[in-house]
Amino acid sequence: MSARRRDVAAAARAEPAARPASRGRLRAWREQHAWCFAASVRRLAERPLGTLLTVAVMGFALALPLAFYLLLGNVQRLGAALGETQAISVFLKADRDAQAAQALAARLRGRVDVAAVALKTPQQGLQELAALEGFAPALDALGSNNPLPYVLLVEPRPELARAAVTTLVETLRTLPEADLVQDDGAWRERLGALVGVARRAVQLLAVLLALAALLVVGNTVRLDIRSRADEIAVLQLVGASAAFVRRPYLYEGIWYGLCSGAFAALLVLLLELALAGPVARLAGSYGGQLSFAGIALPVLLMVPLLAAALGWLGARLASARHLGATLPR
Amino acid sequence: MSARRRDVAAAARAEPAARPASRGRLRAWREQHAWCFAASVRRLAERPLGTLLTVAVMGFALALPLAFYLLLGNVQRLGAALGETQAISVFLKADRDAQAAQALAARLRGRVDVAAVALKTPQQGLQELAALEGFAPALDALGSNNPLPYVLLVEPRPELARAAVTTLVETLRTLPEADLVQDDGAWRERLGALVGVARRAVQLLAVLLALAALLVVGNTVRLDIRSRADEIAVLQLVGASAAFVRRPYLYEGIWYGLCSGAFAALLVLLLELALAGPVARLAGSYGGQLSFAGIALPVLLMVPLLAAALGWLGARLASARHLGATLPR
Amino acid sequence: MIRFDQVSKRYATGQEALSQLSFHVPPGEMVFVTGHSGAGKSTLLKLLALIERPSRGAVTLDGQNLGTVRARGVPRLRRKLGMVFQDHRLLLDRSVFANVELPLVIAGVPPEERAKRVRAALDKVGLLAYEKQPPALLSTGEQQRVGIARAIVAKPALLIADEPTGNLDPQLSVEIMQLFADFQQVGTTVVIASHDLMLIKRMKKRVIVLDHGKLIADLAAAEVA
Amino acid sequence: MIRFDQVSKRYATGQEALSQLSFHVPPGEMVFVTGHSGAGKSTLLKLLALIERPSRGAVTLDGQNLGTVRARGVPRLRRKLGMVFQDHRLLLDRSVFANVELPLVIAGVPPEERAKRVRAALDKVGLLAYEKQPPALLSTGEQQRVGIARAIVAKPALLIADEPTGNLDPQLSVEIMQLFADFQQVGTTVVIASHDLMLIKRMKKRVIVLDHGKLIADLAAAEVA
Ligand SMILES: Nc1ncnc2c1ncn2[C@@H]1O[C@H](COP(=O)(O)OP(=O)(O)OP(=O)(O)O)[C@@H](O)[C@H]1O
Ligand SMILES: Nc1ncnc2c1ncn2[C@@H]1O[C@H](COP(=O)(O)OP(=O)(O)OP(=O)(O)O)[C@@H](O)[C@H]1O
Ligand SMILES: [Mg+2]
Ligand SMILES: [Mg+2]
Repeated sequence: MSARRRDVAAAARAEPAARPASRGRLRAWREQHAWCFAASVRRLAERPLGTLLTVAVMGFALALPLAFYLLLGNVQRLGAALGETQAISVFLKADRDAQAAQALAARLRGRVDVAAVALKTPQQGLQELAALEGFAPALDALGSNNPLPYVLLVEPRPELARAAVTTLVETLRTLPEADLVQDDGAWRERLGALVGVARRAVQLLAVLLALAALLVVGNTVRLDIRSRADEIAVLQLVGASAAFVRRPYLYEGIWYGLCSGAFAALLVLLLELALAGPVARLAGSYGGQLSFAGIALPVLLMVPLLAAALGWLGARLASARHLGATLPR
Repeated sequence: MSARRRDVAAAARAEPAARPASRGRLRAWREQHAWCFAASVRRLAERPLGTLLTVAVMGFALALPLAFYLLLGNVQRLGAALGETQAISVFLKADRDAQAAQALAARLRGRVDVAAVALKTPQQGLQELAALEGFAPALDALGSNNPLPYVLLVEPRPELARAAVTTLVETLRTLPEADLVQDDGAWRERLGALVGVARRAVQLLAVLLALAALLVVGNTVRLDIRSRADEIAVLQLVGASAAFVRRPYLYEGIWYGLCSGAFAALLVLLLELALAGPVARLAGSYGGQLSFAGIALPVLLMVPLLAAALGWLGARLASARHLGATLPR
Repeated sequence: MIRFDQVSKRYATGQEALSQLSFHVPPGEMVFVTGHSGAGKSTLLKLLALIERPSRGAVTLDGQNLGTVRARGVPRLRRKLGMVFQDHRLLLDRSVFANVELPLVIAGVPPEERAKRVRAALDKVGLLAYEKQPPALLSTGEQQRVGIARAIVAKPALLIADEPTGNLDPQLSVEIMQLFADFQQVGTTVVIASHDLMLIKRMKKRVIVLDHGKLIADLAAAEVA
Repeated sequence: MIRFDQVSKRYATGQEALSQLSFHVPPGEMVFVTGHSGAGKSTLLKLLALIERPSRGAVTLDGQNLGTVRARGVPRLRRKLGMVFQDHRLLLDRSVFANVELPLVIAGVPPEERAKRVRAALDKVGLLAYEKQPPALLSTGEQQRVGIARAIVAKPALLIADEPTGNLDPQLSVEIMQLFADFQQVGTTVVIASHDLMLIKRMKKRVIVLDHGKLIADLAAAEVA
């Protein structure tokens, strides 16, 4: 025991009811925190099965929004990949040759509302058709007699509003070289609706699940506080402040959050592994265009921290409500 | 008080420690059940907020597998719709005319391993190509100069094994009329892989969620038993049998299950309503081919009953484990 | 009715709460068990209700060796006796009435009969006015009396009371002891643990004295001065 | 130190537990509160620790009117006094040592100092050998003494004890009362509720007698026969 500590002890003995000296305040605060910290760890360790159960329930609740985040992320990547076909197709009249096509392309590139113009020769068009299964033999029959025209793929500036794009399409329709101008709007509308459904469903489920996760922590801490009503009353009767009584539950919430966050991250990793097989097969059958993106490691590492914050919040809400009930009137 | 009841009462008073007469057994059993039933209802009603919280947590856990069931059902319907293209395409040589094609179709219909044969004329083929957006103007350019051959769509008997279908394809390839025989295996493989991914993901999530629902009930009852350890000890000390002590918790589990099952059914109905809008738009853009199927009402009505059974099971498991701990050695 | 045969009880902590205890209580007798704090009085009573089991020796109740009663048989045994616990052991969120009614519900007695008997028991301990209150709102002595009412309501053949007057004033203590004596009058066997020597002397019943788990005196009613 | 001024307490049930109580206890005095079961002894002590608040009248403690203490101020007030509860109020899943240590932890005393003072308090109630056991494994009398050790460990200026010897044998009761008297010797104010008239007479201290919530006698130490 250091000399200074002995002084404090002596002072405490001489005037036991007095509050600790201001130098000693920090120490008192530290002592109390150490006690509450130990109390929270001991409680969880005392009933390992119950703790595991709670962590499992909360972990599942947290893993589900993550699983959806994973799926939504991939749906969006797929949507983005499909959405790249933003171009307006301008089919030139059959009698226009390569030179005329290139001249028109150069002219269009000069427009302020056009980002890029690509040229598709009749050969490329035929190859594209051939790539579509079922048409190859039919087109083989055409031999060198290629009936396809030149096509210009005009990409409007991405910042253009929908109305401006429509105007651009109308302008292109007036070109003398153009046989037919096709805006891929129908495709985009269809895709937009699909992504809309998926996004709406996922958002709805994610909100439900985030709520469920908070409910699980809050409910567990609530039931824990209820089952420890006697203990809480004892602490309050021997003069513990509200903060002191609450602290073990807050620590507990943080522990639950940390553990179940880690558990959720693990579950999501397992899900990724489980999906890796079928996705590889799928990617194979699409010629490798579609690859499955896992959740980034930094995001996954954030999960336990965020879950701990969630646990703290749940515990705080539950304790605010249920400790109040046992406080002296 | 009936005369008979008075007899029983008198007997009970005369020999208080004796077990009730065998006639009275059923009544005793009924009395006990009534007490436990009332006890379980009173407990839940005493803390409405806590009960609501538990029901909400459990309801969400039950609603999620239902939501997936809903989505999976629709994915499968979509898959079935796409999977109808089971036919093998036989492209005839360019010089064969309608008569030759029909003769071959009739011959093929006679085979035991063929279910049906459809004939696609060059005109129909051209219309199909034209329906694919982006190709219409190109094919317009062909005019009446249609280069497409006749195509026979041969549908193998559905009961045929994969190997037998391959044999059929090989046999068709040896036909002198056939230019090229295409088995839609690649399409089917692609679709199979896609449905495989979806199904695997949904099954995984469904298993996790079913587990989570059981965990929630079990955990709630476990914590409830823990918070009532004193009460349980009192009941055991005054001679209550294990069944009597357990009964209010089983009733409680059933109540939790019933309420949260009803809540889950309601949530799923809300989800269907929320999705109705975007799905209608999507269906519109596909020309109404794809309609969203809700969960059948009888299934939805089964949910609270099944949830009650789940609640009973969870309560039974939890009480088996945790009531044992407070029983006399 | 009760026979202890070389009974010892050593708790898991290594504490020897009872050692080599032997005595016999015939049916219809009233016995006091006394001794210092921690002498083993409560342990002795707990062996009778199978709350604890002896480490060595045999306890016989009503001709039945309690060592042969399995866990499933414990509830039926407990229904045969009424026990007053040192720490009351009431359901704090139920009414006084519901607490006292409990043994009758477990025995399957019909409601009208239950109500009559519960009120009679509450009247005997002077708490009829409190029947609708939860025990949490009663004074400690009142709670103790609720426990006594619950023990006697089913009119058991054996009454066991652990410190039933620890929280009662002297006058009320005498009344409650008289209540137990009345039960003995109608043939009930009564075993009471108490440290209130003045009261025990006054009752003039058999007294068993424990000291650190050993039986150091067994005074017949006539010997009690 | 303590002043009751026309204090009445009516519980939510309508029960008038205390009516028009007025008395004054100077610092360093030792007072017994006695009366029948349900007389209002515990209620009186609960007003001092702000476990209950009076319906009418004012309680003044150490010059402070307790009516002015808000909920946030209650813990600090309670840290100034040591209280023995009629129902012990121990943490059943912690060791005896941890229970007695509790007030020191809350006051922020460092661990070595805590250990020394806890052992000294346990020694005074004769339970040093049990420091590692949880109170659930102790006899009721031993639990009561743990509660006493916890009340005295922080050496408070005011000691309040509700029936501290209800579960103790006569000899131990005298020793515990002597312990309280020792605290009075060094200047602590002591208020004890008890129904043990023999013991109270023997201690020769001031006695306040309650009957159905009314103060019917206030005997100075010299008047106690
Ligand atoms: N469950 C237990 N585990 C370990 N030791 C125990 C247990 N119960 C009691 N003891 C110990 O056994 C001894 C006898 O306890 P018991 O409760 O029988 O005493 P008692 O005579 O009833 O005392 P009191 O008058 O204080 O109630 C005590 O020293 C106590 O510490
Ligand atoms: N929280 C409460 N709510 C309602 N009534 C109460 C409450 N606490 C006590 N009472 C009633 O107030 C009266 C006085 O109770 P109190 O606990 O002060 O008595 P006491 O003198 O300590 O009795 P005992 O010696 O039995 O402990 C009793 O009749 C009791 O029923
Ligand atoms: Mg005892
Ligand atoms: Mg009292």
